[in-house]
Parts: sequence; structure tokens; C-alpha cells
Amino acid sequence: MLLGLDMALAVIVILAICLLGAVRLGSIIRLFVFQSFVMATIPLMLGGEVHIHKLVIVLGTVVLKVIFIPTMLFWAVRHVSIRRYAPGFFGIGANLLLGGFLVGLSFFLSSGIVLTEKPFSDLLIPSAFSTLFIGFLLLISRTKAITQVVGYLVMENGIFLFALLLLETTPLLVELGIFLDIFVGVFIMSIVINRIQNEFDHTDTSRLTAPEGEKG
Amino acid sequence: MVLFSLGSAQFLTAAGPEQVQIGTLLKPVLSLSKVFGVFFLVLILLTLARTFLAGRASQRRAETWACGYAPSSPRMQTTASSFAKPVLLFFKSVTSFKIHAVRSGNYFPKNLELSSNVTDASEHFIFRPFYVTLRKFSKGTLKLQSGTIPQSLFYILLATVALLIWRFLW
Amino acid sequence: MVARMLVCMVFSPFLLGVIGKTKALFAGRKGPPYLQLYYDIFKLLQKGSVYSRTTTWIFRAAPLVSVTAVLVAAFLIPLGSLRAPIQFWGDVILFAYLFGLARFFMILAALDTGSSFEGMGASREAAFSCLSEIALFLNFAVLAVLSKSFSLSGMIGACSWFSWTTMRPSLVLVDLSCFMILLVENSRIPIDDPATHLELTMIHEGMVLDHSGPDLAFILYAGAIKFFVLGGFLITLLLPFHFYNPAMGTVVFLLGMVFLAAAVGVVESAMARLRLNRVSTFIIGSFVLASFGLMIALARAF
Amino acid sequence: MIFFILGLSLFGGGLAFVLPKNGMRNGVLVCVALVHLLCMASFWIIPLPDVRGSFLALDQLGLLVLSVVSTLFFVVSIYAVGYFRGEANKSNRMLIGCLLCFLFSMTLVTVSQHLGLFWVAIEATTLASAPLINLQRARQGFEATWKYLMICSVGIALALLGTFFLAISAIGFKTLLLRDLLSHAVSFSVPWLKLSVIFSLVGYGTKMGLAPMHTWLPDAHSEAPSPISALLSGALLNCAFLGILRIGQVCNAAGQGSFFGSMLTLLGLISMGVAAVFISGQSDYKRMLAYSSVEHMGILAVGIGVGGMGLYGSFFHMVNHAFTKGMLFMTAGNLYQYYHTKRSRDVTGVLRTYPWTGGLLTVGFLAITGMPPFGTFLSEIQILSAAVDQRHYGVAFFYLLFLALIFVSMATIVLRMVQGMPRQACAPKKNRESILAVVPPLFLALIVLMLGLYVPPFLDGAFKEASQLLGS
Repeated sequence: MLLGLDMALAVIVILAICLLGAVRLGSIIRLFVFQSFVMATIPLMLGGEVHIHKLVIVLGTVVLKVIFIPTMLFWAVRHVSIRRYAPGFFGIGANLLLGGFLVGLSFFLSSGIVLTEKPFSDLLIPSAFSTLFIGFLLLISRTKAITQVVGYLVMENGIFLFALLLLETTPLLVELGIFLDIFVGVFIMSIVINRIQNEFDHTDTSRLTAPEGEKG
Repeated sequence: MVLFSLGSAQFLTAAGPEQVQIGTLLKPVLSLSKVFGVFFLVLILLTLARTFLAGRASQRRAETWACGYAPSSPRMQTTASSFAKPVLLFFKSVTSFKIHAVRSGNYFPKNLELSSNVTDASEHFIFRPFYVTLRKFSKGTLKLQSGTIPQSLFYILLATVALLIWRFLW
Repeated sequence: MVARMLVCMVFSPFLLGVIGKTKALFAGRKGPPYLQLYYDIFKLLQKGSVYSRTTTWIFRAAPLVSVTAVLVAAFLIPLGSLRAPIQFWGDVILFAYLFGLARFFMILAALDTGSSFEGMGASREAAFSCLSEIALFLNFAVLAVLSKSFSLSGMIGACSWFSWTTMRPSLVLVDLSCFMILLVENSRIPIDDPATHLELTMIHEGMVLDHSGPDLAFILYAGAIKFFVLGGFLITLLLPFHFYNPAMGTVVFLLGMVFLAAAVGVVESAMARLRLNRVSTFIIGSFVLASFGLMIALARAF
Repeated sequence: MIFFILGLSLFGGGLAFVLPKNGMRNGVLVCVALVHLLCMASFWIIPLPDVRGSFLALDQLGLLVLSVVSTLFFVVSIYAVGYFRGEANKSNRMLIGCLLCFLFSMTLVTVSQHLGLFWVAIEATTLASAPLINLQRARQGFEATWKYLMICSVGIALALLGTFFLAISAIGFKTLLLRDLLSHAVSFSVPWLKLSVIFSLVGYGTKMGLAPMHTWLPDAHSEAPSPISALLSGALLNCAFLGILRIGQVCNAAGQGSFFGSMLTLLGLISMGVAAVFISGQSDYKRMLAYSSVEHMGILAVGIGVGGMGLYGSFFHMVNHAFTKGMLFMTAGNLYQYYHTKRSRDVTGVLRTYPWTGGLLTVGFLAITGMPPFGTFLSEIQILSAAVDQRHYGVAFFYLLFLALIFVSMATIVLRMVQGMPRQACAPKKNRESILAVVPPLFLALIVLMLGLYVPPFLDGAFKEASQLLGS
């Protein structure tokens, strides 16, 4: 069972790095969907008896991250932007380099932490860190509103991985918190994306440059 | 409020060598009021004496005694710059005190012009250059705050990574 | 305390008389009687006064304020073995700025009359006093370092035989510079000739040209007390020994004061008036003396 | 009692969405704010029995922030009624509803003892305040909202991570209840605790507007209508500050006080520096006020970071700053309504055309830069003396340098606006200064002045208790 866990974690990190490299909107969303699906299966792999909490989490992730949000994103892509090409802020090469550095940093970081608890696998913490940092990098390097939302969600995945550490003992409240946050955050963002669309007829946030105050 | 500021002043100087108690700080304030009391008492006594004396003797109003010269016209009055001339002459090196005089050759000059000016050393040498560089520096950094969202997020990531490296890994 | 005030108020004009006498002695003439100043003041108090049209209430208030300020300054300073009635941490600053207050009002009164001579005298007075004030404070600094206390009576009163032996060099320098400041503050010969008639050269006299009657009396009296107070400051510094019964102490103190007045008279007759820009170098001289004294005191203290 | 106050604001929010007419909604807003204020006052008089293990309890820190929030909210709600009377045609359903939800979430923040619940409450404040920013649907407002939302939610995600690490670091005892955390703090695993401190500091620092993460603050506060920005910078920043205080409590209990203090002082100084640099070149007076909020948050952070007497000083400063900044934003709102421009160069001679607003602006400027008669002077000097007392001379030096720079820059901007002859170029049509626009800022100015001259004993006691809570 643990072998599967390591595999899944490795897949998540690789998908995250592919996301960094992906350029077309459609492929970005598909990569995200696949990553979320793998994420959803991890709680099952963690072992321990399958109790109500786990089921709720797995189902919740699947419903939210694999089905509901991607459909909305695809709808937004079709409805909103004409060009599918979403260039990055730093350009692909620099992106990957930075991604590599951040993954290295997260492994270096996790070597510093000694986990006295029974670790599910020593790969869990570094992969969670790297997903988090790559999600952050995705947020930073992409100018398209939709890719930013995807970046935000990848970061949420990273945090979700950390939440798994506390799986048995976390009270229900924190899980609700996670879902609440993802759901509402994305919900607001999708509304805002539509607003951007009819306001600016493009979703390139880099053109939302400094408001008039700054130039003065 | 006074007590408070004295307290914090004492606190501030607590780093100073000898420990100044609140009492010693307050003593001057109390004895100052004693001195003012004496001052005004003597002043009132003297004014009474003076009014008594003035009452007995005659008082006249007359032209200011100007050693026989023509009565002083506004042009002859001691102006502020002429009042400050001795001191400025002494501190000439610091205040770059300049006198510009237009002297025409013959003895009965038609137009005679004299003006002097002083450059305000502190403002000219200390505050103005400092503030100009600050303004230039801030115009430069306005670009940093260009306001695009990825840039702001980049700052957050930078802050996190910097804090991690500085505090955690060292 | 009342005896102390009486001594100060009655005895001070006599000193100026002594100065006049010594100058006359040097010049080989009989000179004015010792009590000349008393007669002048008494006569002036009787006379009527003439006010110029341009003057305001400041002109009348100035003499009063200057006499009061100087009298209150006399309260702060220990004269010989007589203790100062009011003393507190930091009264040195008050002492110096009481003189400043008197000077400020005199300058205002001079400008009030609007005559160019008085204005000229006032501007010179302002210029030289702002220099001499620095030297005065430097002297106070030296004394503060020596006596480790920041109140006037602590500084001068405690100046016993022991401190003289240990701190002789800086104390001598301080006394010299105080003597020079005394000359500047009371506008004696090297700085300004009180008996001159040439308005263009006057400093202190120039400011009082327009005063008459009781005002002039008050101003003369203020000048006398100022000389007495600053002289007292110098003499208490110089007299290293203390007597237990105050009477003996005061007699010795008064003798010292007479001796000081004679010394001023000698200086006046020996030296001529300095040119105006030389006066600033004279004051810088006293400043340098005081700073040397400070350096020696600091070197000794640490 | 706490449920009553929470339910009240939630019920008010719901009601506001339902009621048809604007007038009724304004009425609901003001009376909810008033009742909220009275409940808060009652908390001062009858201290609440803290139920063990309950998620909601009111400790000293929470009470301080709650009192600041509800007083400011009450004053701003009165001001908002007058401010939005101009746009009677548009329905203010969204405005009043969101305002009350905003109040609900802020109250939840102050009372929640469970760090997870605390985090959800902070997230709720962001979501409640986001629509408030672009009420006028202006393009600039919209962009500021997107930026506010994006950066804050990223920041809060980091804070969530920090909370997770905190839970993980409490190895044997998996709980996030503050009381249990404090009692078990000694046995925390240090590396996890440090990680949690770093991430929570960055997370809540973003929400609080500390230096590197402050970029959303100037846009959000200058685009939002001024009653909203008064609330944002007066009340919301204090709630985020409460988050950092909770982390500080845990850190001190776990013995990592110095680790937390030094980072906070560094962030505080950077934000003061950034504010000093950016205020000098500023041409928009609302942005200037926003940057001065960043500066004052920096002062709070330095106060807490230095510790000792600085704790008392920074709590005192939190109260002073909230009222002064609220007053200044309301005055800026008046200015905007009269001159319809945000550029400070176009506004001149305010003292002559609108004496009340001009006077308030000058008083506000003096208070915000910490002039003596006002409370800000006392609190800033306490923080300074704490820094000097702890031998942090470098900190004290930069602290003073930045305060001086900011004073000079703000003076050039504000005094140019207040004095001088009113320019004919944008001669404002002389409309009367309505009472609703002047009385609330005046009331706040009087409070700050009173705090400068006399600190009431109950407040003084509260500050002392709060600093006991934080510093051991």
C-alpha cells in the first residue's frame, strides 16, 4: 500500500511540473484535473480504517475538484477567451528553472524537519511543499486569470496534502474549512472572471496595470 | 500629561549613567514657581514705587533725542538686516553673508544701491539635498509598486522564502 | 536672608564709586566721591522724565524688568559664606537667562525709541552678548565637572581649600575667563567706555541715551547690582576658606569685592578701548581660556 | 451572550438583503451597530464567564479589538448613511448587507478561541469586504478588488498552512484550541513550530498589510469608498493583527518569544521604510492615507517585536490608530464629495472654503504623525522607550528616522491642501458641510485627543492585562 502512496505523490509532483511547462489553456486544466484525481485517491492509500471522515473528504475532493470546477473552467475558457495561448510572465525556461529550485528547496526544508509521528512516507512532506511552491509559482508566472485560478487550486492541493498528515485527529471543522475555502474562493473568482470578460473583453491581468494613482 | 512625559523622559534617559528619580526631576519645576513668585512680587513693588515717583515729577513728550541730526525719517530707521549685521559679520564664514553695493564713481552719486543676503545654511546644505534624493529614490521605487498582481504575489513568495532561509535553515 | 539682600542692594553702588576713585588715582586727579552713584540715583529719582513720541509701554517696563531680573539673580547666588536662599538642580541656566531677560528688555526699549544711535547700540549689545553667553556657559560646565553638581550653590559654595589644591589649573583659567566675561557683561573699558560721549562708539550707553529721570536711575542701579552679582560669583569662587559665623564671612567677602573693583579700575586705566571687531576676538579669548579649563577638568575627572 | 451578538449581526445582514427600501436598510444598519456597541460595553462591565473548551470566548486581547471594531463601526455607519444619501437612486442592498456580514465576520474573529475557526473567520472577512470595494463599478475599483481578493486569499492560504503546522507541532495533543495550546506549548516540536510561525506571520502579515505583502492595501483602500476604507484600515487590519498576537501568545508559551519578536520587528521596520519611501512621492491623498496605515501597522509590529513596555505601547497605539485613521478617511471622503478628485494637487485652500473639513484634516494630520496632545504621541514614545530600554538602538534609530521622513512627506502634501487660496480651476460648488459628514470624524478626533491627555483606568488596566497575556 505504501508503494502506491509514493507513486501517487511522485505523480502529483511531476504533474505539477508539467503544469509549469504547459502553455495551452485546455492542457493546463486537464493536467490539473488529473492531479486532483490522484490527490483524491491518496486518503484511501493512507491505510487505517475507512471511516466517515475519509469518505467525506474523498468524495468531496472528487466532486469539487475533479468534476465541478473543471467544467466551470472549461465553460469559462469556451465562453471567455478567444486565444487559447497563455504565455507565462517569465517564459517557459525560467519557469522550469525556478520550479526546480523550489522543489530542491522543499526537499532541503523537509530534511530539516524530524517527524516524530509515524510518517506515512518520507516523500509526503517534500511533495506537499513542492506542490505548494509550484502552485505559487504558477500563480505568479501566469497572467491569464484562468491560469491564476488553476495556480491557486494547485496551491490548495499542496495544503490539502499537509492536511492529510493530520487526517485521523483533525476535527471535522478543519476539513470543512478547506472545502469552504476552495469552494467559495473559486466561486468568487469565476464570477470575477466573467466580470473581467464583459468589462475588458480579455482576461490578461498583466494589462490591468497600475491604477492611475501610481503614475502621478 | 507632564508627569507622564517626565516619566518617559526619565525612562528614556534611564540608559543614562546616574539614575534620576522622579523627585529630583520635579524639584526644579517646584522651585521655579518659587522664583517666579519672587520675580513678580519684586516687579509689582517696583512698579508701585515707579508710579509713585512719576506722580510727583513732571512728564513731557518730546522728539527722540538724535544728537541734533534731522528728526529720524523712516529711511533712517534701524532695519532688521542692519540690526543683525554685527553678528552676521562675525559668523560670515558659516552663513555666507554677502553685501552687494552699487557705488557710482563721483561724490554725488545718482543712484546708490545696497543689499545683503544670507543663505540659510541648514536648509540649503542639510534638508534640501536629503529630501531631493529621497524624492528621486521614491520616484524610482514607484515602478516597483507597478501594481500587477503577479508582482505582488512574487513579493509574498520572496518574503516566505527569505524568512524560511533566514530563520529556519541557518 | 534679609541681611543678605540688604548687603547686596546697599553696597553695590559703592563698588562703582571705588572703580571711579582708582581710575582717578591713576590719572592723578581727585575723582568723584565714593558715594557719587548714590547721589546720582537719588537725584534722578526726584527728576521729571521726558518720553519720546514713538515709545510704547515697553520703554517704561524695560528698566523695571531689568532691575527685577538682576535682583532675582542675586537670590540664586551664594555670596561669600551666605547661603543662596533658592537653589535647585539646574538653577545655573536660570541665573544666566535672567541676565538674558534683562538684556532683552533693554534692547527692546532701545529699538522702541527709533533713533538710529540706540538701534546701533542695541545691535552691538545683542551681538557681543550672544558670544559672551557661550563663554559663560562653558565656565559653568567646567565648574559642574569639578563639583559634580548642577546647581549654582553646589558649584561655587562647595569650592573649598581642598578643591583649590587639586584643581588649581582649571580653577585659575575659569577665574580669568570669568573676569573677562565680567568686563564684557558690565561693558567696562576694554569693551565699551561707560564715560564716552561719542554716540557712534557706545554699546551699553548707546541703549540708554533716551532714558531720563527715574528710568535712568533704575538702569544705573541695575548696572550696579549686576556688577555686584557677577563680582560676587567671581569672589566666592576665589575665596577658598569658609568662616563659620556669617558676619566674619561677609566682611571678608566685601573686602574681596572692593579689591575686585579696584582691580577693574586698574584694568580700565591701563587699557584703551578695543576696536569693535577686536572685541569679538577678546571674547573668543575668554572662551578659549574656559575651554582649556574644561579640557583639564575633564582629563582630571576621568 | 456571544451567540447573541453574533446572531444579531448575521440577522441584520439577512434582514438588509430582504428589506425593499433604502431608508429601512439604513435604519437596520445603524440600530444593529448601536446594539452591537451596547453589547460590547456590557462585556466591559460584566466580564464573561469563559466556558471551558468552548470555541467562542472573549479574552482581553479579543475584547480590546472588539471594542475598537464596534465603536468604529457605529461611527462609520452613521457617516455612511450621510455619505451614500447622494446615490439614493441605486439600491444599497449590497452595501448594507455586506457591511453587516463584514461586522459579523469581524466579531467572529475577535471571539474565536479555536485557531481553525479563527482562520475561517478571517477568510470570511475577506470575502465579505471584497464586493464592498468596487461599489461604484468603476474600472479602477474592479481591478483593486481582483487584486485584493487574489492576494488576500493567497495570504490566507499560507496562514491556513501555518495553522496546520501548529497542529502538527502539538505532537501528542492534536487540538487548536488556544487554551489547550498554551497549556501544552512547552512540549511542541520546535522545527514545526518555527515553520508554523513563519507561514502564519506571512499569511496574517499579508492580511495586516506588513511590508513585502502590503501591495494590495494602497489600491484597495484608495479605490474603496471612504466609509469602507475607514472600516478596512481601522478595524480589519486590527483583526489581522489579532491573528499575529495569537501566534505570539503560542510562541511565548513555547519559549520561542525571541524568534517571533525579531522577525516581527524586521517586518515592522521594513513596512515603515516602505511607507516612508512611498508617501513622499504620492499625489493621491487617499493612497497617502493607505500607506500611512502600512506605516502604523509597522509601528504595531515593532512594538510587539520589541516586547517589554512596547506591548502596552502597541495596544495603546492600535486603539489610537484605528480612531485617527477612521477620522482621516471620513474627512478624505468629505473632500472627495466636495472636490470630486483624488489628486492632492487639485485640492487647495480647504480651510477657507470648508472650515470644518479643513480643521479636521489638520487635526487628523497632527494626530496621525504623532504630535504631542494626541494619544498617538504617547504610544509611539512608549514603543520608542521600550526599544531603547531593550538596548535595540538600531531599531530605535530607524524607527525615528522613518517617523521623521513620513512627517515631512505628509506635511508637504496635507499642508499644501489645507492652506493657500482656493484655486478657481476646480472651484467647488459651495455646498454646505452637512452635520452627518462632520460630527462622526469630530467625535473620533475628540476621543484621540482625550486619550492623549487622560487614559481611563479601565482601558489602562486592559492594556496591562493584554501585555501580561502576550509577554510572560
